Amino acid sequence: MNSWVLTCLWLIPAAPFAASLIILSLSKARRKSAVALAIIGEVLALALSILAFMPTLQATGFRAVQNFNWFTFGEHTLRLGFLLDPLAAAMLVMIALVGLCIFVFSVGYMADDKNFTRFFAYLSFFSGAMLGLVIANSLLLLFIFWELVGLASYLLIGFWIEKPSAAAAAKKAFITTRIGDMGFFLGMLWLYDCSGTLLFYDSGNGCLESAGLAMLGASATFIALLIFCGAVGKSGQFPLHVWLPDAMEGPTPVSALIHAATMVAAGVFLVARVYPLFSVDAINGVTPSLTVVVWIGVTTALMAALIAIAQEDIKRILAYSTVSQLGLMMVSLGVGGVAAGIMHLLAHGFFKALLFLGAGSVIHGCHGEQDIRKMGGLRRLMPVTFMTYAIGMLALSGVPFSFSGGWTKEEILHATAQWPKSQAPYYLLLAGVVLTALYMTRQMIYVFFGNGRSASERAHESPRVMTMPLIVLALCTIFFSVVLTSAWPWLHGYLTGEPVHIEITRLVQPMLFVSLALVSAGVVIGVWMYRKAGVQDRDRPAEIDPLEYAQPGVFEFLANKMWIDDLYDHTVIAFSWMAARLSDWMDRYFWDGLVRGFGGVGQLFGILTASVDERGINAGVDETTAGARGLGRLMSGAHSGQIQTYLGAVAIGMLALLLLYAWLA
Amino acid sequence: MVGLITAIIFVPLVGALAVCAWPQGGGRPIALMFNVISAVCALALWRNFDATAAGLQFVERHPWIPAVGAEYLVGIDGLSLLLVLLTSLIIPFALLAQPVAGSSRAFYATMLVMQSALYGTFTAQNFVLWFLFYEMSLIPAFLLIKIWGGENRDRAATKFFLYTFLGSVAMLLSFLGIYFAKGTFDFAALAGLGKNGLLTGKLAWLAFAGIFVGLAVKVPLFPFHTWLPDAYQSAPTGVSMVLTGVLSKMGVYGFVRLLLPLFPNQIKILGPWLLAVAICSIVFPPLAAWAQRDLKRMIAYLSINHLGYCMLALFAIAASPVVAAGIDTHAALSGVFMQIFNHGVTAATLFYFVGLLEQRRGVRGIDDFGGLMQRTPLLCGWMSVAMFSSLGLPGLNGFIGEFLIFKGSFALAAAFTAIAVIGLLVTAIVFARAMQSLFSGPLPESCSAFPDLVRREKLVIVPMTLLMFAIGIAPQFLFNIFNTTVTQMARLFA
Amino acid sequence: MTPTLQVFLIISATLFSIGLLAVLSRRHAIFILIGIEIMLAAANLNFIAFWRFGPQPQPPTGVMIALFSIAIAAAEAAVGLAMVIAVYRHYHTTNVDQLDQLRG
Amino acid sequence: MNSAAFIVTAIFTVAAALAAATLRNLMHAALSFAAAFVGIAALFFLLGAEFVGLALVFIYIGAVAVLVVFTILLTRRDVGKDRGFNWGGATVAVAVFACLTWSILKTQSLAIGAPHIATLTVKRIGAALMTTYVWPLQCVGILLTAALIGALILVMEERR
Repeated sequence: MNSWVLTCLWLIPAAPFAASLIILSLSKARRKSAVALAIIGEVLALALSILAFMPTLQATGFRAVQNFNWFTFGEHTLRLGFLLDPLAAAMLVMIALVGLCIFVFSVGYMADDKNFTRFFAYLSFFSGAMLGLVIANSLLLLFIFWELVGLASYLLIGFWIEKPSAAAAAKKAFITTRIGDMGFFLGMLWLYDCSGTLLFYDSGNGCLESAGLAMLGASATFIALLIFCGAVGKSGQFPLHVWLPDAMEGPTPVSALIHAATMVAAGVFLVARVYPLFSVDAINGVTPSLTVVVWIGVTTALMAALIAIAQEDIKRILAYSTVSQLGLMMVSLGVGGVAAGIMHLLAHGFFKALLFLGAGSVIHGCHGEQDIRKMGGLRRLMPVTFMTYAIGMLALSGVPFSFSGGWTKEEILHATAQWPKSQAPYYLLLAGVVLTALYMTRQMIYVFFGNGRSASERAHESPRVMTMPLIVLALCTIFFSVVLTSAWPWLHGYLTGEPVHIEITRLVQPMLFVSLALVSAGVVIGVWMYRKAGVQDRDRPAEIDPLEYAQPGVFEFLANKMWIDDLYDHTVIAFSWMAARLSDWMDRYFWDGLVRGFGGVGQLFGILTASVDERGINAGVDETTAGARGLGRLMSGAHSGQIQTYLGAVAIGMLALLLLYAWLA
Repeated sequence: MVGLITAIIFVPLVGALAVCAWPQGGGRPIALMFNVISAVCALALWRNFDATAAGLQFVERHPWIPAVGAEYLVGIDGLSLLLVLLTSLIIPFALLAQPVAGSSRAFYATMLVMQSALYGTFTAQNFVLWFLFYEMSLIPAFLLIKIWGGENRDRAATKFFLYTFLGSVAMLLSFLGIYFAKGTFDFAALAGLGKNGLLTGKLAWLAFAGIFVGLAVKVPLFPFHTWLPDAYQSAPTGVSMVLTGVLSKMGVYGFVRLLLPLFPNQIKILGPWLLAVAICSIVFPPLAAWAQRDLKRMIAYLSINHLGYCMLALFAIAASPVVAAGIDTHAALSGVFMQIFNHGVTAATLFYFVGLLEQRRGVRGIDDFGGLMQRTPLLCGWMSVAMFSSLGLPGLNGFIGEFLIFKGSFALAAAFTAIAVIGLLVTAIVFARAMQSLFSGPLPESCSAFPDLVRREKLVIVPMTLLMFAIGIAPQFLFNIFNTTVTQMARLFA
Repeated sequence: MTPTLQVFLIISATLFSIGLLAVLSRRHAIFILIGIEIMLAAANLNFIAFWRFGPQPQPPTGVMIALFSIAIAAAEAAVGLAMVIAVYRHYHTTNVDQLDQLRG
Repeated sequence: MNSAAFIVTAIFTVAAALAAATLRNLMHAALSFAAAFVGIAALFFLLGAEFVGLALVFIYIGAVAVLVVFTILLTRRDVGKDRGFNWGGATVAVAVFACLTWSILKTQSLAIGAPHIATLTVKRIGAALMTTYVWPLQCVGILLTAALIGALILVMEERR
């Protein structure tokens, strides 16, 4: 059943790609056709994804591989392939579903934009590339789609191209992720060199299969870390996270789709995909490369959560929250909870898309205002947005029971607690949970509660085309938890291939109470801290953040993103720019100067030669000439003009020759 | 019976005469017509080329000056065919790129002479003949820069000429040395001798140095590259296209055909140093490109960088201690060939775009423009494709060559290749900066009357861009041309 | 006595010297021409003599050269005499002593 | 070869030539010139080159000598004026004569008799001229034509 989908996996990314190409060739005015094409492409992709999802349910550990030759160079062939396993299938469905919601939302959100058609072309292009990424069975093919989603991200961040800040953010995103990609590229080359193939699974010969892994030896750690560089760049992990908050310059649906739900999670997906590389020679599930992953993840999770507390832009807060959540997933992968990490990825995809779309709805309702201090009291004005946003907020904060994020976060904490190497990540993550609840509460209070401020005066609820996706995503967020609970961890079993049974008693675990307590603590602290946010409180002016009032130093540190961007500006970027100027200078003056110096030496030599000529040789020539003239004058006497004299001379000459000949003979 | 290769060499020469003989005007149609003929010849070569056969094909051999071992010996293998096709592809577009107003019949005639010389260079298999064509391409290039160039053209042309000419002299002397020692100018024969050390002692090093310098100037390799930005900057658009698209390939071609087969031992000994030089060519020029204001100069520097990758792969192959030719040698060589072709297509297109911008605005400083995306979306879109191709985005042609080069070089010289990745990164920075300042931001007053692409311009851009996509997605048709040659050469270099 | 080659050569030499004498010693242009003709005839005599006394049989090369030489001499005489007339017209003299415009 | 005839002819020839070179009167000199050529032609006959001898007679006596006489007549006003004799030239001529004779006499290999020879027929000469020497013949033809035209141009009256 459904076998044709397995042989035609390429159709899944091809549908949105084709839609994108057709839309690009349409004229600007054909908005309706563009939307129709984009949505048809996405629906097709979703349908195919679900069709592809079906067979993976039938057998545990299902894996369908379809390899093909890309090209032959010399006597060797480069092969690529597509792969369908539970990881890919789950990702496919999530991406296509979230994508579809965001497409629909965009119809309303972008309704007034003059480059409407181009937007949908880019969006479809991204969707295709992302779908291709998850079903790639070759690190090279994955890299190709990886770069293409990067391109789509670049184009979409800079979509409002007349805004200089958007263009700068796009450039920053492109370059920052490319730094990581270069590591990925090198890791890929190294892997190719060691294992001789880039196919993940190739009936026993793939690089992720035991035979291939055995060939790696000690270099596995380095390969894994280099590939992880790519993940760091793409998933906004410290120290390459700086691009992600700036990427919020793009339209909000883009932030939702690319910079929250799907593309940024590709780094996590990549690590999960090549997990066998990370766990080569693992002792107790710990390897040097995984340890690095854990600590990068922990650093990112905490740092981003802290920064999020002091941001004013509704989208930036969510962006830092995304960075933080991605850090959390990395930790999960690092400590060995691959399934937990992916589950969180999927859940995060839904609720973060929901949050971003909610934020988009808020921004739309507030006529483009993004500063949370200027909002307030939107609860009554935008009820649907408020309700759905609240669901997303609870899921993100990690409230269990009926919110998917809670279950997956709990599972991650569980896995982290069991990490044999250190308990520190576990406790740091617990702190992160509190912080997450705190900054989300702050945001909720600022945006939806309290009195209305400047931006919310003319606010209105968004049209149905925008609220519908919110509702769908909210429902997904809630109902997704059905397959996540510890009583029936179906998704866990699906991903790991372990058998699963229902056991209600497992629902209640110590970890549940720990996380519930922490989340409550976070929410309570948040409510207490920000209860008077946005209004005059004693001698604190209304527009000053309570934390800023209480701890101006700390707040400034966090509000300025821990000075990391500035640090980069003054070190890495300044240094590179200096290197560039130096190279140019060297070229213009040193190397060219060297050449000119040689030229000058030649010229000097020329001058020297000329003077020798003038004084020495020329003088000699003059003398000779004078002598010759004298001689000539002498000789001209013999030229009598008398023909007979000449002839006589000839005769004498002949005579002389004759005599000479005779004498010689 | 005139062979196809002879035909393709002489058709442009006849064309040059025809352009000169034609009364007033009409230089371009005639030149294009002859380009169509030569393109047909090139396609016939491609069609009749046996991709599975080793060795030279379509060989034509006539005695020329037997006393000095000079022969008229032409023939093609996969590499030569690839370059002949590239020449046939780039030159017509370069002719189309020249604005009609500023060109004369002499311009087209000179271009055609250069085309003939290029065909000759890529097909000659005897040093004397090869050198003749090699030099023959130099003079038209000099004239084209000197007469039809932009500002500073005198200086740039002289610099170009002196540099390349001195390089050629060094190479000629080296070859004379080889000839007196070995008595042959035949490439194949010399390559056969090279395997066991062509020359010994000091003479070998002198000859190596001479040929190396001659070719390094042409490629150009750091630090012999300073003529290039000036020359490309001053040359008119069409000439820049040919210079970067085809002429710069002569150096790489020379390395593959001459230096590597003739001096394997010398390269092995100097290996790390040569690799370091290649790395310098990869890392510093894009950094310098970053600091440029002039778009043409910027692309010129990136051109050095792209050919630096080729050099990296070639030196890695020649310097590696690996004995047998394996997948890495094949990958590196295929990558070099791909890169040669791709860089020709991409860089020529980029120069074309810069020419279009210059034509519209009169200047070409990177900050003279802004917000073009609002005014000319088509131009920006297609130009971005060329830029992404140049920075090696997968799905476009640049990636294939660079991936294979890096794949091969990494296995043969890992540390150097790892450093070379910086070049990829900086290239991305340069293009990202260019795109930001050209396409985005508010539209300045001076650019508000910009026309978007017109049909004549699309005639050049669309085929080139489609080719980029074709190579990027399904490159097999190009690989078919030179796979056998790669295998054969890999065996030779091993 | 049968004349030998030497005898003919001596006669030829004598004629040559007489021609030379005329060329070198006489002031009149026509004498110079006459002298030249005699010298040429002496040369022809040499050709014929060498042919006659050379190893036989052989192709008549000497005769041929003599024939051609006579033809050329005739041409030379015609031109030479024409020049004498032209010179006379111009300078009103045929005395070569007075024709010294080439003096250096 | 008749030695008596030879001696007579030789003496006659040398004497006529000497007269042509030395006679004061131009007209007499011209006549002696013709006589000398008769002698030379006779020597050719003696050497078996009858055709050349005849050609010599025709050309020199029939044409050149007549031309010389015409020239003398055309430059008549100049004739008869007394002119010195250049003894230096005579000395040189004598020296050349002495030197040549000395070298001829000294060369022993030249003291050979005439071998028997088949008659050189005009037919043979004609055949040779038309085959082996056809190119020189053509050239001489052109030369003569050129000389003819040249001579004509030289003597033509200048037009003003």
